[in-house]
Amino acid sequence: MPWTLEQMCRLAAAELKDGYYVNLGIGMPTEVANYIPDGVSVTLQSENGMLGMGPFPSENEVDADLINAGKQTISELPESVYFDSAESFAMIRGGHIDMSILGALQVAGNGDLANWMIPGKMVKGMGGAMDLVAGVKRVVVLMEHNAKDGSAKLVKSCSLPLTGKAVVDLVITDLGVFEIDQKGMKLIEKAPDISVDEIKKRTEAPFTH
Amino acid sequence: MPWTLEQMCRLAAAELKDGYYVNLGIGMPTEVANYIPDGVSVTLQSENGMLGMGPFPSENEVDADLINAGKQTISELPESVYFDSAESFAMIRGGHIDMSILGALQVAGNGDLANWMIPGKMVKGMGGAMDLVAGVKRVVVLMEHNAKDGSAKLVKSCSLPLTGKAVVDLVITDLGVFEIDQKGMKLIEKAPDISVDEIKKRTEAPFTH
Amino acid sequence: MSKKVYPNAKAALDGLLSDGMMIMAGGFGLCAIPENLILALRDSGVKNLTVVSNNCGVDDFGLGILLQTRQIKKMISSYVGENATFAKQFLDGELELEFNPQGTLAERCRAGGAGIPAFFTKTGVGTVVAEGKETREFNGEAYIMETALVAELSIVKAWKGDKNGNLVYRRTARNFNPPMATAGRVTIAEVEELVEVGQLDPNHIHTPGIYVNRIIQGARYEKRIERRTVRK
Amino acid sequence: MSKKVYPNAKAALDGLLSDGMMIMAGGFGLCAIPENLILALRDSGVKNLTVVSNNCGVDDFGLGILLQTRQIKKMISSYVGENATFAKQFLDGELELEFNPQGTLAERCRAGGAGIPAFFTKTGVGTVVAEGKETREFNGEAYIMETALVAELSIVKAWKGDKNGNLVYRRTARNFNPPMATAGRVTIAEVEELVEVGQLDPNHIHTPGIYVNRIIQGARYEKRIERRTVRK
Repeated sequence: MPWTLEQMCRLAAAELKDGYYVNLGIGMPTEVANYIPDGVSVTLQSENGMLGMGPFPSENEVDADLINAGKQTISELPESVYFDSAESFAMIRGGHIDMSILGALQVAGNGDLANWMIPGKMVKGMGGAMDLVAGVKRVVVLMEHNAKDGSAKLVKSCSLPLTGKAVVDLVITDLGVFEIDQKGMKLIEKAPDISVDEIKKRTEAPFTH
Repeated sequence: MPWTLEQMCRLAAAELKDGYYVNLGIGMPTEVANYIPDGVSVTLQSENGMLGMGPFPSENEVDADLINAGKQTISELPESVYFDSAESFAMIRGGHIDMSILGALQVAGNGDLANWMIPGKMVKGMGGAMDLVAGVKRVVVLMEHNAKDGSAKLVKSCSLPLTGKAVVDLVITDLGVFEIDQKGMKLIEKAPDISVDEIKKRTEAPFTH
Repeated sequence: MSKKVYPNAKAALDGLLSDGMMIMAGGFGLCAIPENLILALRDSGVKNLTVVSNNCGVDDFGLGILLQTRQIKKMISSYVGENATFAKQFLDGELELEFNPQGTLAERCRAGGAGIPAFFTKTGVGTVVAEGKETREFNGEAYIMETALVAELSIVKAWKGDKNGNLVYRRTARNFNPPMATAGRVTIAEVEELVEVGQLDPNHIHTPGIYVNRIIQGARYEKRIERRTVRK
Repeated sequence: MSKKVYPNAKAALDGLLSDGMMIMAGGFGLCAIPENLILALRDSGVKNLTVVSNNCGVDDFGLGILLQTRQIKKMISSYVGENATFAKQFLDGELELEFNPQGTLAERCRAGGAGIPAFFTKTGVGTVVAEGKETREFNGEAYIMETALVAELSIVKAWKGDKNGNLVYRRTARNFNPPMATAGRVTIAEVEELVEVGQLDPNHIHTPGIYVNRIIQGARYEKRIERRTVRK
């Protein structure tokens, strides 16, 4: 049985260690914040210039001057700190963020990541994604194992434009958890009652297990 | 009659325009602040991290956290602003300081400046001098026309290690004021009763007048 | 020094505009954009602008206003996904576009203000961003060279400012405004509250006034929220 | 997160020291130097240090203390004119010295913290500083390439800090501390006053705690003044 979104988020949350500074991508990765284990305290970075990002605000806390990188209104915490975009990306590029959890369109067996552009569709831009994958110490991808049309997202080589080369350290899908290092991709955990064969069938990239 | 130190300072002060941001070197250049003409308001930068540097403090204002680039205690003004060393030199290197007034050991006819080191004597270091002459919009040198042993300080080519190449825009000595541009050095004002011939005798660099 | 204070956005732009110029505009999404100066740019009729800004507003607010009037020729941005007018003009070939990774864009502005013509970064190595750029190894890792951005005019928005041009920002409304304030040959700041010199804490000025040539108190701030999200 | 707080300078250095390591030390002259951590470095007996610091203290205070004990092998500085011990050891060939222009030194630290391995600057073109460095033209002007500095350990001094390592500096006591705080693989901050998280204004933190691994409230601050000058 494939993992549910909640189970995937819990697996991602289990990667977080106490004291980590973490950047969560827009969409499913943002949900991971709701599953951080007890006793683990992490500080969320928002690349538009904030450490210690709080949850969505109550109605009367809404402030046009307080948004996250997805342009959503958020709230302040006692530990919040603000800074400008140059400082924010100095922090990211300089390797001071411990982990980033991001979505993906494709991940290759060597850790190449494509998550910013589908040729032929309107280009929106890479925002901070290329900086994050280049600079953050550990990059975790959280995504469905296959695209909506059933095609593999764990591929031999990305056909979509890259966000970064050999940047992904871990991939969590609804079928399994894959570690990527210089030797390649390795399945380290699989969803209950899912066989390695089934995963192989639905994966283009070679992997060990 | 050669100009007095005060007269030299007044000539240098006359170069300051209203609204200028100015960095004054240690020693005689610091004195220029005392001769800024009425109606001209300038902001002094101290490269250790301050704009709007005030005069020496009164006894009860002395503060170990408030010093200038010469490590002297100074005072705060209503318009003072503090920042760190990286920001301070971003400001200097980025061309945001309008004028720097500095002392010199030698200035060459093409604007080369030597003012940080005498080989054989103990090396103290260039401090911020190389950054200032490279980055500041207009560099004015204030110095005695000749060294204590009578040798020329306005030379054909600096024999001492350079602080910067072709960086000096104006030289004010006790004998004259010299403008330097791509065509070379030009005497534009001379001290009363000093002949061009006398200046030539005491100057190694060629100059027009 | 209070010669920096101008009565309004139109006056502050006086004498600085020419068709085809490059302008940097602070803000992230619609947060802390120079609303009043953008409206005055529209009214000025200046054309063929190259605009450096992280985003391009929405259809009817922020820089989107200058798209509607077709005053923008080229955008240098990191993300422009919120703007249908943008999509249309780009697909019609009316608009040029240069995407920069967000951190590279911020650093290019910072470098422009800091007298650093080029720097190396890991961001974008092996991607389309690296095309045509020098790649070099440092300590066994590949980096690409990025160059500085300097604009003929920078327009920024701050929370408070004093008459010397010193600026203070509030919360995440700081974003691109400080690096862009340093990178304009001329920089105009608009603020919600203009105060006397000496009223801001000298230890806590975000943008020293040396970077700001002209300053206005904005006539009116809509401060529109792009995605209002609240806790249930 | 209050795991960052250590009881004293000796405890804060525990497990981080090894002979021959590179240490960055904040401060300008004797202003805002990490007094307590320097004393603890002396007591640790660590040897053959390469120290990156704008200056090297005076004979009996600041980094001068580590010269007296001969714990420093090499200094990377911009100005060391205040120190007779320094002069003697250098002339005796006991001490290596690398001079950097002050702004280049600050920017090399900032670059080290910001993931920028190298950058170009006009500073030092045509001087001894340019020797052995790549020179390149941008827009018709010559620049030299300077590389980033990253230290195994950075020690900095702030006015106030909270238990997450957020730091605030006072007046010109900021100087090299913020860029150096970003450029240590491990950074220890010492502060005059350690406060609870939430007590510092989040809009006005100079060094975000992400850069600070360990923090102590200094036992005692002499804050010696190098050149006491007063108005007559």
